[in-house]
Order: sequence, then C-alpha cells, then structure tokens
Amino acid sequence: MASLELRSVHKSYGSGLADTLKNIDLSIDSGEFLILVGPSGCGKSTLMNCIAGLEAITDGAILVDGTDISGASPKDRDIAMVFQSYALYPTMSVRDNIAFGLKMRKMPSAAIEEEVARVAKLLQIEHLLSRKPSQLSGGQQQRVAMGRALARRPKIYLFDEPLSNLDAKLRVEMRTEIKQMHQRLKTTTVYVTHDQIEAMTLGDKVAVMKDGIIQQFGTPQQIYNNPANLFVASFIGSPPMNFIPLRLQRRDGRLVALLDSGQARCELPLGLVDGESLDGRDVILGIRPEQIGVASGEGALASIRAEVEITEPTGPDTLIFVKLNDTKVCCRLAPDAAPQIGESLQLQFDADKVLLFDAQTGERLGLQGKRQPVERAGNVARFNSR
Amino acid sequence: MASLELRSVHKSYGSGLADTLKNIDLSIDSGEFLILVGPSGCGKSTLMNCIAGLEAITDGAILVDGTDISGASPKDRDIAMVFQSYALYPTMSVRDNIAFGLKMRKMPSAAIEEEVARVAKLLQIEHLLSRKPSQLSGGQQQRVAMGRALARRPKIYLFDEPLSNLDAKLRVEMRTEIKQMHQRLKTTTVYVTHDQIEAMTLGDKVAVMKDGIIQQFGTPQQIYNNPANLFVASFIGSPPMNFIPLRLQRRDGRLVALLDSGQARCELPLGLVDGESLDGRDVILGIRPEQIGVASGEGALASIRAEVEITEPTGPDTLIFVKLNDTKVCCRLAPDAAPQIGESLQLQFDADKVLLFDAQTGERLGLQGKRQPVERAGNVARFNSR
Amino acid sequence: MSVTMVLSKASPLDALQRWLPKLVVAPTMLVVMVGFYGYILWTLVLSFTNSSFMPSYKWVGLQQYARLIDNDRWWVASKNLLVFGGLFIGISLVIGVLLAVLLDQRIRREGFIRTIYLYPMALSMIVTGTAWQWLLNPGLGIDKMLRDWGWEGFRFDWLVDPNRVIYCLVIAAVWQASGFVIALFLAGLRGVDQSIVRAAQIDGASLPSIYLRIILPSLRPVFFSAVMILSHIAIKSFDLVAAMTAGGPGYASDLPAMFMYNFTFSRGQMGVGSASAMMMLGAILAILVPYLYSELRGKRHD
Amino acid sequence: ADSKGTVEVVHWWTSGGEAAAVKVLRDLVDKDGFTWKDSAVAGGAGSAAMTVLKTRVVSGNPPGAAQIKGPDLQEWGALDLLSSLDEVAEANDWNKLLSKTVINTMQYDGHYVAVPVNIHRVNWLWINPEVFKKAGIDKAPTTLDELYAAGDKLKAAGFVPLAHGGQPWQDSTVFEGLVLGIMGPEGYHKAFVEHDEATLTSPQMTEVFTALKKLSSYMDDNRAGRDWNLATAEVINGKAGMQIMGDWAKSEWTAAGKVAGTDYQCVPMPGTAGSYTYNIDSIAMFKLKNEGDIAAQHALARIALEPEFQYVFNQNKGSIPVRSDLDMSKFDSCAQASMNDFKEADQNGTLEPSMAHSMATNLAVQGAIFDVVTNFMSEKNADPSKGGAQIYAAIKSAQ
Amino acid sequence: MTRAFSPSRLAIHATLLVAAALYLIPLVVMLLTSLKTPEDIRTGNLLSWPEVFTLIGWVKAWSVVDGYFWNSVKIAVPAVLISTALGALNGYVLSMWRFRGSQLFFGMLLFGCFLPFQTVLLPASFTLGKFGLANTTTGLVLVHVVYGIAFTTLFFRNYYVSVPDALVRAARLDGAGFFTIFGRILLPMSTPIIMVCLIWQFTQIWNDFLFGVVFASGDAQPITVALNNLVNTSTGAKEYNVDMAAAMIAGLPTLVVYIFAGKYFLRGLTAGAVKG
Ligand SMILES: Nc1ncnc2c1ncn2[C@@H]1O[C@H](COP(=O)(O)OP(=O)(O)OP(=O)(O)O)[C@@H](O)[C@H]1O
Ligand SMILES: Nc1ncnc2c1ncn2[C@@H]1O[C@H](COP(=O)(O)OP(=O)(O)OP(=O)(O)O)[C@@H](O)[C@H]1O
Ligand SMILES: [Mg+2]
Ligand SMILES: [Mg+2]
Repeated sequence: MASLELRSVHKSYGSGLADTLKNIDLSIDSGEFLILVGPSGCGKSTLMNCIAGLEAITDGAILVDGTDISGASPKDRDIAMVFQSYALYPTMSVRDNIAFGLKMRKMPSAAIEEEVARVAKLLQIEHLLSRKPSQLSGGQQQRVAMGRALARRPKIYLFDEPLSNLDAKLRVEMRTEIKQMHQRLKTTTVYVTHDQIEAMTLGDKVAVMKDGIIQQFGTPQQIYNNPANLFVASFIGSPPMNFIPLRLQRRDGRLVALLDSGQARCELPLGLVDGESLDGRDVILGIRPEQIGVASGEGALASIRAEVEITEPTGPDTLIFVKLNDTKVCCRLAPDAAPQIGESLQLQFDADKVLLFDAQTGERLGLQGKRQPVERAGNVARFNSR
Repeated sequence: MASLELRSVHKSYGSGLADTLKNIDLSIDSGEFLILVGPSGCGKSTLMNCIAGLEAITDGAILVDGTDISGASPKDRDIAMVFQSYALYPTMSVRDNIAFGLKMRKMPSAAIEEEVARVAKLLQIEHLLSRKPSQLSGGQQQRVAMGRALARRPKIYLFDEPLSNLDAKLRVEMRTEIKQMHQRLKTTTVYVTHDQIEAMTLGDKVAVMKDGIIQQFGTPQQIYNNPANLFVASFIGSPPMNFIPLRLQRRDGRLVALLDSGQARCELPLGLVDGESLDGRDVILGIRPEQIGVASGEGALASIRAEVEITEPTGPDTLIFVKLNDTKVCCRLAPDAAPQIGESLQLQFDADKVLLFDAQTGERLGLQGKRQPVERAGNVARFNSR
Repeated sequence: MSVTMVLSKASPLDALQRWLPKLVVAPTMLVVMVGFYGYILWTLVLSFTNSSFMPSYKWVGLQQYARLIDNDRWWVASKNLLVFGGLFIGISLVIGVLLAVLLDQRIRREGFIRTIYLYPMALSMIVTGTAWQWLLNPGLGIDKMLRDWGWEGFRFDWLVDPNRVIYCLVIAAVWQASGFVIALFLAGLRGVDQSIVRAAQIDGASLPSIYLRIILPSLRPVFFSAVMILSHIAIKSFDLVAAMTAGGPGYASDLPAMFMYNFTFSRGQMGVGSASAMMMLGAILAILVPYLYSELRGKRHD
Repeated sequence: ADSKGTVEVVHWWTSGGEAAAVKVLRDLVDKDGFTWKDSAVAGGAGSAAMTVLKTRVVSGNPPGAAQIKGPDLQEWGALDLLSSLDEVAEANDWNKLLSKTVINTMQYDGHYVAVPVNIHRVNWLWINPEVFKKAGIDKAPTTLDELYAAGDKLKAAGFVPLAHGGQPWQDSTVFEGLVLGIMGPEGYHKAFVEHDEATLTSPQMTEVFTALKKLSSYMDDNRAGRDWNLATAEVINGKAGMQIMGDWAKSEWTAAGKVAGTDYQCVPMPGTAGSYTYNIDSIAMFKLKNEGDIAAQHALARIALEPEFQYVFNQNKGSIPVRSDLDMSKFDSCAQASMNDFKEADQNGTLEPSMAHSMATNLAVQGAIFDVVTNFMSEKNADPSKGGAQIYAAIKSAQ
Repeated sequence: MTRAFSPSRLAIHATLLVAAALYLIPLVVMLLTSLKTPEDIRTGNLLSWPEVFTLIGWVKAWSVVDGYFWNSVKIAVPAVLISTALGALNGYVLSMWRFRGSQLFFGMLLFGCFLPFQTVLLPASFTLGKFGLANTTTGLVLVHVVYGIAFTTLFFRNYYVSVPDALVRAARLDGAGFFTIFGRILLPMSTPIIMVCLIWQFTQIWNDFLFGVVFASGDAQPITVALNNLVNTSTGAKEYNVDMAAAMIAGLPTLVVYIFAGKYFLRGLTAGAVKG
C-alpha cells in the first residue's frame, strides 16, 4: 500500500527516436486501482517498466509514498508485476516460478508452500504445479505469471494485460478474484487492459493514453460519460460511439442537430446554448449505440425512421447499422426487437446523452450545463480527427 | 479454399500422459469460418498444430478436400497460421517477417513489396516495417504475426487468438477486416478466440471444446440459444448465464419452476410437459442476464420482487445481482433503469428463453417443443456440475 | 471408416525432404561408425593379442589386461587422472562462470580483457607446458623470483614433489582452458531472454541470485558443452604432461593418455597400450554415459 | 634438373649442431644428383619419429630411410621391411672399416640393413676443474668413494656436487654407470642383455641401488624434468661440479666456448675405466620399388660412411666416427680418449651396449627398467634391497 | 543515466584486472625470453629484464618456421570451415529435426570423441593409405574434420536447443524447407556460437601436433611440427629465445582469430521476440 505519483515523466528508447512517453503526470492514492488503457503501441508497457524500474526514465520523477525512487533498483521498489509476455523462468517448475519471489524475500518455506497452494487454487492451476512452462498452454502460462505476482504482498501491483489469453468465463472469475483481493488487501495497483468491462468495473481510476500522452484521467464513469475528446470517446465503449459530423443550427432559441436518414429527417434538441458561438458551427455529434433505441411511436420526439442496412447478432444483443447523414450508425437492440435487413424502423435518441466535439480539435464542447466539468490529467494533445 | 475434416483425431504429448485431444470429429466445408472456443488448456492450440502438421496426431485422420494429409509435411499443406506466441523471426525486420513466406513461395519481389505494403496498411504497422521484433510492443508483435499469415493466400488459415493483445477499438477494426477479407476470399478458416463477440459474429460455425473433447458444434445461434449442456451454456455468453438449482413442480397441468427471493415467490411457467417424468425432478434452470428485465407492473406474470445486492456499471449496461433460491443471479439493465444497492425491484423473466439442465449429467433437457433439436459433434462428455 | 488413402502424389522431392535431416547427418554417422567405433573395435581386438612392436593378431586372451593391472605405473596414472580431471574441470568451470558473469556486467574494455583471458588457448599445449615448467620450477621461476626479491623463506616446489606435481598440471591446464570456458559461457549469457531477468528483478532477486537461480540454470546446455570439452581435454592432456613434466618426477605425474602412448609407440607394447586405451574408455563409459543419458533423455526444453 | 631418385629420411637430428651435420649429408646426397626429402621429427628421444614411422608403414607408405638404432633394427628386420645394403657394404669394404660389435648391430639375419653414423660413449663424468679447485679437490675421482668424497667437499663448499636432470633416461644413465662400475662388464651384460635373474637380484644390485641413492643425495632437489643440457649448463656456469652424461654433453661445452682438457675435464664414470658403454646411431633403409629411389638409398648409405661426413657429423655431435681408419687428430682430447678406449674395450670384450640408450634391450624392457629406476630415485625412502627384484619382475612382465 | 562507479563495480573491475594480470604472466615471460640473447638466458633469471633487447630470436624463428606456417594455413582453413559447417548442420538436425535414434547417435558421437587420438593413429593411417590420401593435406583435412565434428556438433546442438521451436514451426508453415529454415532463420542468430566454434576448431587444428606429424610428411608438415623440432630437441644446445619467438609466431594466427572473433560475440544477441 503506497501512493504513486509520476511527475512529468519522459522516456525515449534511444537518442535518435522520438519520445515514447511524453510528460506523463499521474497521481494515485494509496490503495487505489488504476486502469491504463490505450491503443497498441501507445506506451503502456513502457510506462509499467518505468514504474518497476526496468527501464530508466529519461526525465521526470517517480514517487512512491512521496519519496523519489527514480534511481532505485527494481528489487528495492517492492513491486510485483505480471508481464505481457509472461516471462516465466523456463528452467523452473510452475511451483518454483510462483515461490521464487517469496524465497527471495526469505519467507519460511512452510509459509511459501501455503501461499503457493492458495494462489494455485485461486488460479485453477493446482494440477500443473510440477510442470515446466514449456508444457503449458498459453492461458496456463499467463495464469502462472499472474500467480507469481499474486503470491507476493508488494507495495504496488503492476498488471500488464494479465488476462488477455484467458477464456471469457475464466476471465470473469479472475476479474472477480482480483477485485475481491484488492478490496481485501487495498494494494495500490496499475492494470493495463484492452477489455472494456475490466476497464470499467475493476478500477477506481482510468487513464487513457495515446502516443505516449495521457488523454484523460478520471473515474470510469467520467471517462465513459464525459470523454475529454473524440479519441477517448471513440476508444472507450464497445461497440464504439457513433460519430456524426454535422452543422449545428438554432431553432426556436434552442440549438438542434439535424439528422437525415434518407427516408426522414429529425431535429435533435441539444439543451440550452451556452454561447451564441455554436450556431452554425461544424461539430461532430457523438452518441453511443445503446443510447439509440426503438421509439415507442411514430412521432416521438428525437426519433427518426431509418432503414436497417446490416444486422449483427452478438448473442445478448443484436447490433443494427443504419445510415444517418451519410454516416454508418450502430444501434444496440435486444435480439427480439431486432428487425431484418432492409426493414425500416423508428429510432429514438437519448438526446440528453448526446455529446458534441469540435470538428477541428476533437475537444469535447462543454455544452450541457448539468454535466460535471471534464477532468483530465497532464497534457492533452490536440486531437486530429481521422 | 478447401474443405477440412477431422476424423476421430487423438493426440497425446507422451506415452505416459493422458490424451490431450480425444476423438475429435469435425467437418467444415470449403470457405467456411470455424470458431474454436474452450477454456484455457483444453487443447485448442494443440488441435491447430495438428491441422498444420506441426504435431503428429496419435490416431485418426485429417482430410483436406477429401485427401488424407495426416502424413504430409507442413509446408506442403499450404496453411497459414498465426501463433499464439507470435513466433516472429527475431533476426528479421518486420518487413522481412511478412515477406518471408512469400519469398519462400517464389513470388516476384515487386509483388511481394506490394503485398507487404497492403498488409501493413491493413494492420496499421506501416511505420514499423524496418524495426526488429524486439523493438515492438506486444500488440504490434501480434499484428506482425497476423500480417505474416494474411500476406499469403493459403488453402486454410489458422488463427490462434490473433487479436488477444489488441485494444478494443483496433480489435473491432481488425475483426471487421478479417470478416471482409473472408467474405472476399472465402478461404477456409479456423479461428481460436476467447472473445465472445468474435465467437458470435465472425464464424459460420462454432466448436466448443473442453478437456480435449468437442462439447458442441454448430452455428453461433445454436450454441448461444440451445447449448448442449451446462458447460456450453456457462461458457458462452458474458456475463455468463445464471444457473439456479431447483426442483420442478406441476401446477395446473403445467410444469413450473418455483423462485424465491426472500421477499417474494413466483412460479415460472415452463411450457408444455413432454413427459410426466420431469415432475418433481431436480434440475438446473438457466437464464441469461439479459433475459431478466424490470417488470412493467407489480403483478406481471413470471416476475418477482428482489433486493439488489450489488451493482456493477459497465458503461453501456449496469449489472445488478440479486439472490434467488439462495443463488446469486445477475441481471443486465440499462444504466438508467438501474436501482441502488439495497433497493428492491420487480424483475421480469423471459420465460420462453429459460433452459433446463439435468442436475446430474448437465445435459440440457429438451423441454420446449418449439426449439430445434440440439446439434452436437462427436462425443459429448458427461458434465459434472461444479 | 474408409479414409481415401490417396496419400497425395508423393513425388521424389517430397520423399527427399522427409529424408533430408537423416541425409544430412548420414556422412557424420558414417564417419562416426568408422572413425570412432570401427577404430575402437580394432583397438579392442588388439588388446586381446600379443601385439608388441607392430600390430599382430595372435590371440592371447586377457593377458595384456593382466599385465596392465599388475603395472604400478598404470594405477598411478589412473589415480592422477581422477585428481587432475576433477580439479581441472571443477576449477575451470568455476573460473569460467565467475569471470563470464563479471564480464557480463557491461565492463569497460570488455573486448580487451576477454582477449587476455582467451589468449592462452591460442598457444599449443607444448608451449604452455614449457612456459609453466619454467614458472613453477623451484630453481628458476616464481619460487626463485620471490626469494630473489627478499622473501627468503618462500618455497614453492610442487613441481618436483611427487605428491604435489599433479596440482602443477592442474594450474597450467586451467590457465590454458578456462578462457575458452569463459567464452562459452559469455556466448550463453548473451543469449538469455532479458524479460526473464526483468521478472526476476521484480521478484526481488539480487544480482547474484538472479545469476545463480535464473540464468545459470537456463545455461544448462552450456554447462554440458563445457563439461564435455573439459573432460575431453583432461583425458587427452598428453602434450601438456609431455612438455611440462614428462610424467616425472619418477612417474608421479603420468596420465593414462601418456601411458597409453608410451606403451603403444615408444615401448613397443601395443597390446598393453590397447588394453589401457580400452580401460580408459571403460572408465569414461562408466562415468560419462549416465551423464550423457541424463542430459539427452529430456525433452527439447527444460 | 631431373633427379635420379629421391630418398626421404625420417630422423630426429634437429638441434643446431645436428641439423648442420645433417645438412652436410644432405648436400652430399644432392651433389650426387639425388633428392633428399627431409622429415625431421623431434621429440621424446626419437619416440615421436618412431610413431611417425610406424604409421607410415601401416599406411603402406614407408620413407626411404629412417634413423633406427640398436635392437629396434632387429624388430623392423623381422617384419621384413628393411632392404639389404650388402651390395653397398661390399663395394665399400664395410667389414674392414667397422668393428665387429658395430657390424653385429647393423645386420639382420646376416645382412646389412642399416648404416652406422657415429659412436657415443655414455659412461663419462664431466668436471668443472675451477669448481673442484674452489672446493679444494685436486684430482678427478676414479672410484665411487672418491666420487663421494668429492661430492661431500663440493656440497660443503656450497656447490651442487652432481648436476642432473630428473628424466628417466638420465636417471638410468647414472644407474647403468653404477651397474657397470660395481658389477663389472660381465655383470652388466648379464643384467641388461641377458636379464639373468640371479644377477639382477644379487646383493651387488642392492649395492648399486644404495650407491644410486647416495648419488642422488648429491643432486639438487629441483632436478625433476630438467633437460640434460640445463644440467650441463650448471656445470659450465660453475654452479655444479660434475655431471654423469654421455659425450653429447660436449656440444654444450663447445657452444659455451670451452676447451676440453683445460676448461673442463672428461673422465670415465668412476669405477668404469676400461669399460665402455656405447650408443650407436644408424640409418636403416626401407624396401622400395622405384629403381632410382633405391639408388638414392644406396648413395645415402655410402656417403654416410665417407670421411667427409663422419668428420663433420661427429665433431658436431661429440661422438667418434664409426670407422676406425680416420685421423683423430682433428678431434679434441675427449674424443681421442673415447676412440682409444673404444678400440681397447672392443679388444678386451668390455664393450657394452647402453641400456639407457636402447642399445641393450628392446624398448619394452628398457621402459620397464626405466620405471623402476626413476621411481626409485624420486621416492625419498625407497628400499635399495628391493630394487633388483623389482627390476627383474618388471622385465619379466614386459617380455 | 550513466551509473556512477559504485564500490561493487569497482570490485568487479578490480577482480577482472587482477585475473587478467595472472593470465598475462606467462606471456610476459615468453616475450621477455624471446627478446633476450642466449647468453642472457643462461645467466639470468627467467623473469629478469633483458640486458639487451634483441630480435635475433624472432628472425631466426621465422626463418625456421616460415614455410610451415603456410602449410598450417592450408590445413586449418578448410578443416575449420568444413567441420564448423557440418557441426552446424548436425546440431540443427539434432535439435530441431529429431528422429528416432537421433539422441543415441548424438550420444555415440560424444562418447566416441573420448577415444584417445593416439589409438586412432594406426587404423586411421591404414584407412588413409587405402584411399590414397596418406601424406596429403587432403588427408589431414579429412582427419581434422572427422575428429572435430563431435564438438562442433555439440556446440551447435546445445545452442539451438534453447531456440523456441515455434520459430521453426512458423517457418515451416511459411513454406520454408530444411535448408531455408537453417539458412534464413537459425544461422542469422548463431553468431556467438559460430565464433565459439571457430575459435575452438581453429585452435585445435592449428595447434595440433599429433596428426600433423603423423599424417603429413616432409615439406607438408604444419608449423607445430616445425616448432616441435625446434623446441623439443634431445641433444644439443637450446636457444630459448628462438623457441619462445617461434612459439609466439605459431600462436599469432590464433590470437588474431580471437581478437577478431571476440567482437562478433556481442552481435549475435538473440532478442526476446518470442514469448512463451
Ligand atoms: N509440449 C507439451 N507437453 C505436455 N503437455 C502439453 C504440451 N503442450 C501443451 N500441453 C498440455 O496440453 C493441454 C492443451 O494445451 P493447448 O496449448 O492446446 O491449450 P489451449 O486450448 O491452446 O489453451 P490456451 O487457451 O490457454 O492457449 C494443456 O493442458 C497443456 O498443459
Ligand atoms: N526496445 C525498444 N526499442 C525501440 N522502440 C521500442 C522498444 N520497445 C518498445 N518500443 C516502441 O515503443 C512504443 C511503446 O511500446 P509499449 O510496449 O509500451 O506499447 P504498449 O502500449 O504496451 O502496446 P501493446 O498494447 O501493443 O502492448 C511502441 O511504438 C514500440 O514500438
Ligand atoms: Mg504492451
Ligand atoms: Mg493455446
């Protein structure tokens, strides 16, 4: 249990190369659980390595409990880590892999045995304890890697995609275990994941990275509901948010967005205008697939008739795709409510939830007064819409 | 493009060890897309390796286009594969890694260059082409591994968790690309994944494995709606199906399940009885979280009042957990509809969708006449309920 | 089940591909069968004959072995080999590992230091033997030098002490061969997967325990190579003994290879020489084969 | 120019003086229009060359000529590999030129198979008179007791009395000198040529070993493995007083610019005056097919005995010529004395083959004796009374 | 961030330097001796400074070994290359393409090389004689290849054993055949072991005396035989300065190989691009 703070951390892999981490500022309290997400290659693993002391940072400082540890060696930082590449000790059995860190910390062997047994049970690898890593499947290896970290009681846990090779069921179980363990032990944790559910449910805080820059830092709900920019909005949520470029207009003193499905048009009311300035401005309207439903009647407010172009049953839901303003828009419906391709249906927008982004910068426009101000960490990059 | 058939394939890793694959029978038509799912360590990678010819099978036959290729060497099978462990050539640049297979097949170098460029663009790794694998992030390595396979035009593609290290957004894009590519090229494909959405949307067929045995083989919808047994039911779907053990009773000539939330009780009607035999029998009732909703009124049929014990907002949905018949039951609600912890609410069951499983064997009981018969491949193991 | 066994057009090229691995090792196999085992067999046959000055094929049964067993010199040589081999292999391994690990610590001028360690290997055993004979000679070398420099009481006369001369051979042999062991281990160390080292760092292992418990165990194949090489050198260190002590004082520093050579060629007792070669092989068989077995039996990776 | 024939010579005459002498031979052969192909193999007093020779023969590719000596000639002859030189011998009157002892050694089954090139005397004692003077010794020892006395004085004066290298053949050189001195030529012959049990286990043998032990107490402790020439250098440098060594030791003195008779003295090993242990080098010829090559062999055989070569070679080697008709005035006093003693001993029947230099026995027996002697000398508390029996047992097991 | 010289690093460097000094002593002795006059050697002590520095030993040594030096080159270069190539191929087969009995074969190969070389002299020369290769450099190359192959195979096999076989699998699926996999995938990552192997083989062959003296005659003899003839004379005056100079000349090529090869050790780092 320790607080962790990064102060304008920079990291470059070589003098010729561009910085992989750019001015990272982050601070999490003792016992907090931080989720790190971002596209592949954005620097998540690099950041983890820097915190663990496996890569030297080029500039800045890393503080644990207020003490600068930038120069400390990995073994003195008391951190446990799950590596994305597992990095199991090939010559040791699974048992010894898990026990190694404990032995190094001079735990009595009876206690080690107990701990190994506990972790093995938790991860369902009891029957594999005497195998060598080369005799394990991918997911089994990943669980051993996990076990190696969980057996210890460090100041900080670092998990780099620890569940990526597990099946959904096991993943849910593991997720629950991690969550419970965290609630019990309250160990400060940084956790990299690509799984939306994990990102949303596991952590106290989420940091969204892109190209070595932290785009937004906040609670899961903030990130989901009030993304700082187009990138965060598009990155979080699966299926992703729909983005419809359009020009804002003023109708009866209210700002509206005009939608056109080819079959019909509708005006989406956008709450009170903060300033005159938005009138006639080009923006990108964001709405999530689950925020579009089937309207109860033909003439309902903020609803539009549209033709279904594609349907995709995912099991619990069915996704349908329609064209609005010449943009493909995804809506998530219950399987029963889902129409056939080519059918038309009346779609209902949850106008309260609609977000607006600046078409140039990608920044979210602080339109709706009722929302909390957007929280962000560090430097926010200009977002170049793609 | 080729059909693929496995005939009672057995595989053991050593004479002392138990069989890793047990009597696998599978057959997919030319151009079909097969999804292979199953818990970690069940033998998926082993099966892929056997198809590719990288592991010798112990017994049985593998047929491509009706010809037994069990003895053929991997390079003559004309198969491209993405390895779970990437297996990139460490001394080659990304470009050479991708081009290698093409060079081996004597493609002219101009064509190779074009192909590499195409694949690199598709996978968004153009800027990495001259790096060595050790300088890539995990997801980047995985994309290179993918590129190596996609650059070729083999008879069969084998993908072993090719997207597990990618972020959700990229994953969706890649998934779409793979789907489109498959629609265009119609190359027979076997694809291992742990991702529910991939499993449900990518494939024509799904095979669910456990402990080296195929539990069920069918279309995604069959697997989702008519799981052959408890295992398949629990394995597919996220969050997973709820299982409530109870004893069936007869009321007014209809079979009902009695649910008890502590606050209230309800009788769930289970359609027409096929036989008398089920009356008074111990079964496990299965219902998916999305099949439980909020009832429109207090007295609605097949609804029950229950107290919310846990809530878990996942972004698009909120999961709530209640206790029914002393079992924790998960319901998926829209975030707006979600109550606070401790509140009570009236839950509505989609009684048509309820499944029943034999408490002993775990086999699904063919209760509802309207359902299609369950399709299964090969040998179905007895399911021991946990 | 009738599987259409049209085991596709098995073209000659396919068959070739399948046989290629075996074809590639075939020449070696042939050479091994003739050059090693054929000759061993021939030596075995000679050891049962009365061959003396030149090979002859008159069968005398175990007579040559009886002679060998009666020969005090043979037992001295055998005992020497045990002492020499054990110390030489042990010390070379320790030095090899130690210095390789130290060299692995991003040392300045690593290349230069490495070359210094390696150069003794460049010299032939004859030169090594001569040089060390001088250095260890009580009247000429280190002993005299230190006394010349005023350390009157110093006495280092192992080279002329029948009970200690064998350690002199060990010193010279270690000096010569340890550099190669260093190179071998260094090559191994450079190939270790860095992510494993990282994991161990995180697990709180200090540098020594990372080496001892993570890296060195994964260098098991390198140990294997080194042990084979060193025992090969130990068993065959003929030139070294010839140049350094010629087996003396008396025959206190004789080794089996020397013995075998002397009897076969210098003394015209080829039968005894062959018998000694077979005894040597027998002893190696007893020690080495279990080791070979345990090393080679395992799976691909450990 | 086309060569009339080639003769390849395997030998171990590689040191400075020897190489120069061999060059003379080579030039003479070349002058006659033949080609000399040199295969010098040094090491282990010829054992490396023997190894080469054996493998060459086994591969069916023997050289034309090889340095082979003593009883080895008989072994090679028995394999029917050596060609007869009777033709050359007759043409050049070898029977007259050579002493009977030498002729016997050179013949196999009554035919010449080798040509002798020199005669070494082994039982010499080399003395540095200056050191003797410093130690207060006025005359060279002629008996063992005198030797001991001299040794004690030298030791007292702080010199190493007896320079020696601890190598088996050097140990045995001293040993055979003692046998010759204590047991006389007949006893020597019985012991080393006939391997007579009674002689070998006699009390006299115990005396020999006791004397050996005594002598080794006059040698320095660091001698193990030392080359003989380093021991000689100690005498030359005045660190040591004496050395028991064959007449090749002279080459070291000569190289150091010392003159026999004045700077150093050579006397027979104490107790052996009148007896002579010899060591004869010879070149044997292998059977060849090519006529030209055979002619080359014959030319080589002839030239080897010609005075021109005999002079140069023996002056360089420290030995004496094998033919008795040469003018010895060109040689130094030691060589002259050696020649006289040789002739005398030849007549008196006190000429004995050197065991330590492979003239008396075959190599197996020699090796067995070496083992016992050298082990005795390196073992501080070995029992002299057991030595004879050990030698006998060793000889038996080697035969 | 450059690490400061901590006490422990200082200790490491000190240890390495002390060890280096110990390794150097014999070389210093030889060098000093080779630069002394014979007189100086006779009178002085082995480790004493030469009274006058003279190159006479070196000149004389070179005149003796000159021709033989090139013989050695002619023998060593092909023998080293061939045995290394064969060893690499064998090692590749024995680690990546195991077949029934391949382990046994490898074990036999290793065991066989413990046969003392002296025992093979006669049968080998008989065999060479039969093939008409007696006393030719070809014969000598052959012998060196045969008796070097066990260790070259050992080196490569043990190096390749730790290469993940997923690599080979991937390449096989990519359509690469036996030799292509070897040449394109494994060889590029073998630099360190190739260097080790070259060093070993080159020293063994260059310094070989036994085979050289027995299987090459006259003018075809390698430098070690010439060196031996120089150093190992039983009678006559010894010229230690010449001996030592000749020894150093004989050792120079190996030294050069080491200096050259050492650089390449570092280049062969196989990076951890393969997980699992
Ligand atoms: N070389 C081997 N030797 C022995 N057992 C092995 C070997 N490789 C795999 N296994 C075992 O075989 C079983 C199946 O492994 P496989 O790799 O096929 O699993 P998988 O279904 O791909 O799992 P995952 O999803 O975790 O990758 C596992 O229990 C594994 O431990
Ligand atoms: N050793 C290295 N040398 C040079 N560049 C590197 C090195 N390691 C990583 N990189 C680059 O740094 C960037 C960040 O890599 P990092 O591994 O941190 O990504 P990541 O966010 O973990 O991605 P993923 O989700 O794919 O694992 C990538 O573009 C990668 O190519
Ligand atoms: Mg990463
Ligand atoms: Mg797998």
